[in-house]
Amino acid sequence: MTAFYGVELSNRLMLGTAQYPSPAILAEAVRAAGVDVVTVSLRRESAERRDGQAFWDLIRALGVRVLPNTAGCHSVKEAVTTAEMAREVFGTPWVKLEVIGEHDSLQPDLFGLVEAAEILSAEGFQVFPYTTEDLVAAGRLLDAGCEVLMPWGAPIGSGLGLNNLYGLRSLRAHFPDVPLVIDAGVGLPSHAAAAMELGYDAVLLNTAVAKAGDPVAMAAAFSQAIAAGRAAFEADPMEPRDMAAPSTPVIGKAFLG
Amino acid sequence: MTAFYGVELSNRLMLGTAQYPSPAILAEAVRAAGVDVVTVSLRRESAERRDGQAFWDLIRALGVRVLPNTAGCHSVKEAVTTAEMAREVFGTPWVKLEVIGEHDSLQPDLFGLVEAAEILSAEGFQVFPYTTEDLVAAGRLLDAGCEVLMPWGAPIGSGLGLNNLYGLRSLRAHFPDVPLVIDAGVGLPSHAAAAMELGYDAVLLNTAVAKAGDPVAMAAAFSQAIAAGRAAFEADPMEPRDMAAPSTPVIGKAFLG
Amino acid sequence: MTAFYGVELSNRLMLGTAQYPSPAILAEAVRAAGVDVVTVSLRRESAERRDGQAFWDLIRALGVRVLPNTAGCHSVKEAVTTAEMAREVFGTPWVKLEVIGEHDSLQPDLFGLVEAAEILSAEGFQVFPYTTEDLVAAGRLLDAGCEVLMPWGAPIGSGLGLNNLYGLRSLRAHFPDVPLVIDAGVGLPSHAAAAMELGYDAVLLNTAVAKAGDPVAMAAAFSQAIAAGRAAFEADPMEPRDMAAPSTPVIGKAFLG
Amino acid sequence: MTAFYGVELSNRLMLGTAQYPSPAILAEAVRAAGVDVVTVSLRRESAERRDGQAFWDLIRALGVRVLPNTAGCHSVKEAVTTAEMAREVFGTPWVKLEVIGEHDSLQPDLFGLVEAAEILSAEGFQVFPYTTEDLVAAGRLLDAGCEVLMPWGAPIGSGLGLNNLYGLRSLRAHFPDVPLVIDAGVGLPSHAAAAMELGYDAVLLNTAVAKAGDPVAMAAAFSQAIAAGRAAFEADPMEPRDMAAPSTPVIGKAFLG
Amino acid sequence: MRIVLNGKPCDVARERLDAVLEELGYQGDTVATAVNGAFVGRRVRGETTLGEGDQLEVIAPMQGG
Amino acid sequence: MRIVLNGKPCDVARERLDAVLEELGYQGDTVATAVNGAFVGRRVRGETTLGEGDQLEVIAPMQGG
Amino acid sequence: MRIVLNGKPCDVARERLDAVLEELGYQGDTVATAVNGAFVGRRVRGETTLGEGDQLEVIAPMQGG
Amino acid sequence: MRIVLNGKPCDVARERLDAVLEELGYQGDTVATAVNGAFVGRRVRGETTLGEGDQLEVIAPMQGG
Repeated sequence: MTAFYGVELSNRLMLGTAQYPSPAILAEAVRAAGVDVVTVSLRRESAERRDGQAFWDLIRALGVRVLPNTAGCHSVKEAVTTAEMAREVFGTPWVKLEVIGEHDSLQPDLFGLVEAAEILSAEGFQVFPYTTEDLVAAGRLLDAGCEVLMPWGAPIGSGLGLNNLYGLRSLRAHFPDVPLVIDAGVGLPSHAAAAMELGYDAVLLNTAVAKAGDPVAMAAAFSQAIAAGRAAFEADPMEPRDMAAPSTPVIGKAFLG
Repeated sequence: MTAFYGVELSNRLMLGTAQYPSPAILAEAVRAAGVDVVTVSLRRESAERRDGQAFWDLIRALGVRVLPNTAGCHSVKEAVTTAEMAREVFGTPWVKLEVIGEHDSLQPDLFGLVEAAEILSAEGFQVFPYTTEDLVAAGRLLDAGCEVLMPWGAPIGSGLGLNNLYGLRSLRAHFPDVPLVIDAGVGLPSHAAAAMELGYDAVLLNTAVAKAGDPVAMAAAFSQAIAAGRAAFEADPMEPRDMAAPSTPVIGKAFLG
Repeated sequence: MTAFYGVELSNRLMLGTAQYPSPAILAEAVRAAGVDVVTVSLRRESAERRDGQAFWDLIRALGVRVLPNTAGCHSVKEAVTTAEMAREVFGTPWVKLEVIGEHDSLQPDLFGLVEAAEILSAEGFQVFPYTTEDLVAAGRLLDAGCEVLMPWGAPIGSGLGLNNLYGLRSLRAHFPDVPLVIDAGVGLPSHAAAAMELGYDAVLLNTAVAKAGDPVAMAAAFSQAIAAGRAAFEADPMEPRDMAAPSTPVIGKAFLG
Repeated sequence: MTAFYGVELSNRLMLGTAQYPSPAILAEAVRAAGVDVVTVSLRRESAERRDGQAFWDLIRALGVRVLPNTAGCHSVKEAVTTAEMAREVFGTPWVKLEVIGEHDSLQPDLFGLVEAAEILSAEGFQVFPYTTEDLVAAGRLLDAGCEVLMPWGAPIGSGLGLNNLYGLRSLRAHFPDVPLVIDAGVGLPSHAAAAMELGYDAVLLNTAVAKAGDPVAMAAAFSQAIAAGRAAFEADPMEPRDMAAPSTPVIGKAFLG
Repeated sequence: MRIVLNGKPCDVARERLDAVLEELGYQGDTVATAVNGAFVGRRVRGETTLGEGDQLEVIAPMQGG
Repeated sequence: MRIVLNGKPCDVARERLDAVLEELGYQGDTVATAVNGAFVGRRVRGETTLGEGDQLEVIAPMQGG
Repeated sequence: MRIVLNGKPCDVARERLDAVLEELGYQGDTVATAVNGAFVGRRVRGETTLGEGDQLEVIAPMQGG
Repeated sequence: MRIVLNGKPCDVARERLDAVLEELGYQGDTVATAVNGAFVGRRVRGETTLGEGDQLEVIAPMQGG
């Protein structure tokens, strides 16, 4: 099983914790999917409302590993400071590093991303960079100390699936030994299964589960589809061919002219 | 759960029995996938070799329902006679009706198919017609008495997936209450999951499992992906959107300028 | 140059005459595209308004060949009678035979189509059947006496392009010597060029031109794209390859380390 | 008409000059396409063979504008020095800036590209950066002084077309006023037309023409398809719709039941 | 005599199709005719008589795709 | 008497289909039969007699997709 | 002394960060702090004093994707 | 003096770049030059002298994509 910074996961789905109809449904979805890792974030805490404390109690009760993100950070400084606060609050060296470069697509700023990854790796973080399929950026992130890459499938929350299949296939081919996680844009279990069939190691998603009519059932469906896609990858699928080939043998067929 | 001629299946995968490395692996694959229905066929029997008897013992031991096909029949007469023999041999009114129209694509001959379906329905068969996404042919098959339709995804054994997504979507939309089974052409679990996400009721496949490096693991993978795709369809997936939408809420974000 | 029932066309675009902002724009579009063939239809004539006479004068003034259609016919009888009236009115044995099978997709009724094609061919018509990519139906239409086939790209007026590329490619491969015309569904010049690059002999369209902001410019654009696609097909395009290959030679490169 | 650094072109195709069967065919192809701009490169010159001088005479005789590239440069220093030499040799401030990041895909190194673009813009070059669809890199290149962007369609010489349609569409939408040229990967005229229909301003290609069976005819075909795609973009195409819409009006249809 | 012309009731004095067309004002026009759903060619209009309630379709060229 | 069994010439002594099947060693087997391209059901084998040159197909279950 | 707490003006009596947090009612909570955009770790809160107008961010876990 | 011309060892008598180019037979040609990886423009060839082992690149137009 692939290890992410030395940690082997029993489930290749990583689930976001935002946008659920209720905390109870979030908890149920996490259990239904049987995930080991959930992503979390940070925000301003009010001493009166203490929302963060309640959320944190909920997550701890789930007994899962957390992957804090730096969502919404548009500068290296913001991302680094957010990561530092996250490490203290969540007590983990893991960080899903987001340096957002553009508002409409929420695409990664590869320049800021590499810079922040260098700083955080040097500070001992275990960085999960939210990146694109760009091969050169991937190489620089690995040079910066990242041991995992998280290319997008499509823009965050779009549910479009894998927009650049060619690019994602190239990335897998160029870094056969690096754990690769599809992060963002996945809308349906078939998208997630396709990513696994390409040889990706895991899929991280949130909106497609949280915004489904039945988030709990959808979480389980993604978990299942991802396991299926991985199993297929390991089972060595047939080569597609352009013409038909009878599945039922033709020899011995009765003559009924 | 969808019923096929009144029979509710616990598994939406129907598995072919041909082309496996060995009978033992076939049996294992059927068990691993947990399917209720397998397709079978007929051929000339030698009184000395008695291969058919041995195969039939194997299938009976699996305790699954059989769906006999009329594979390789290119005329109505051949297909009807083959169906009649199949009913006696397998003791079931079910028949996967194939009237093949063309050698390279093994595509259905819609004209012969409708004619044979009328004859067999009149004789009390429960016909599962192997057809295309053609809406008019679909209507004629239903008029002929078919209560299930099995459109192809792609040519038999090609593993290309769903060649005409638009046509398959239309077919589903036009016959919302007819059990629809994708039959042929599926190569990967993600293809099968996508078919289920379109609202199809089941998937029938053979080559993609039998010709995989590990047919047993692949059979299980398909079973899982099909369940996942169906669950997603029932869980009401999010609508894809062209632009990004932050999954992590932005309000309350710390100011770390 | 391909011949359609012995007639060689100087332009591989066939243009519909409906839905234009005005007769003047229709006439300009026909001239701008430089087409040899336009499709026309029939409707009830009022002795007072005499709309049909005015339209017919306009078409005759364009000096183009007409291809009358049987649009909107849902039965063999209707289609045949309409064709007979068209032959007398337009004075041509050519007929674009439409037997519509379904309202939402306006897809051909292949069963009625073959039947009507047999009748009309026997009556001496030169039939241009509006069909699908179905190989068996194609064979039956040729047996019925058709010397041209007109498969759809997508539903009439949808502008979706080529919905089943695989099926259209197969059709071309199976009938290398039959003039094939993509009829319906084309929305953009790139769709039409792609059809020609597949080896199709012509493209018939209407809505994509008539409903464009500037029908005259769009007509010219389609004419140009179709000529370009055909030229490319004849110029033997490069084979696509999965990896890059430097276009600029690398030998002799200066050393500027 | 779009201006590239103040220069308006009469033809939106830019043609590479490498890999042709012969200099004569290159010259014919350039004339047949009627292009205003061709790309050129540099290599070591032998005082005996003087190949470069002969090639340069040929190009000058064509009376076209040259766009020198920095093909094969993998470092900023190499690219900058090559550009400096090109400016002196070709006597133009234009440079197609390539900083190659990876051998198999020949994809741009966005990091080196931005750095080199800054240096060269400061030195007074008019930089045409060979980039990807990355929005952030695009913004940085514009900040660096570039007034044109040349995103790839697919890897150089692959002929795959437009691998990331979504990304290219976003790039066009985000920079509506920047001249955008699809550079590399285009294999067929329909690919080029599709790029123009997206609103791109020009297409630069080489292999698809030079490696065609008939480069001269293919050059003309691309020129035509690009003009057609642009005309379509300006003519405001119809919106595609999911269902059919009769092109022939139904009112007034004869009753022939 | 009352017939149905292009779907609408209509009274005509004559009976022979060519005469009826003239009476209705179609003379010289480029039209084709069908009676009760069957095509009636120009040549045989002279031998075709209409009866009470017959359905006459008179059609002409129109725009088509 | 010489018949054609599953496409190959074959001499049989009996005439009734059930007897012929027994003679050929198919008794007890799960097989279906067709004579000259027409299905002959198990129940009517006793009333079916074969003649010189008849084509007998004896088929059984096999793998299928 | 008036500081800015999570973007809003706020008067506090104490100066040392750990004391300020207690005064504001955060004691025992799982929070991280940043002063004027720089992270201040839990361990050093005791040595960190706030001044007039300082920007204090007190953040805690939230949902994230 | 031995320099490296376009990657190959080469003996030249002169030292000034413009003279070396003439000696090598490039006079009048459309070429650009780089010495030890740095561009040397036409105008400054006269003030540029080569030394033992210097790497001289003399490049000219070629086909490009």
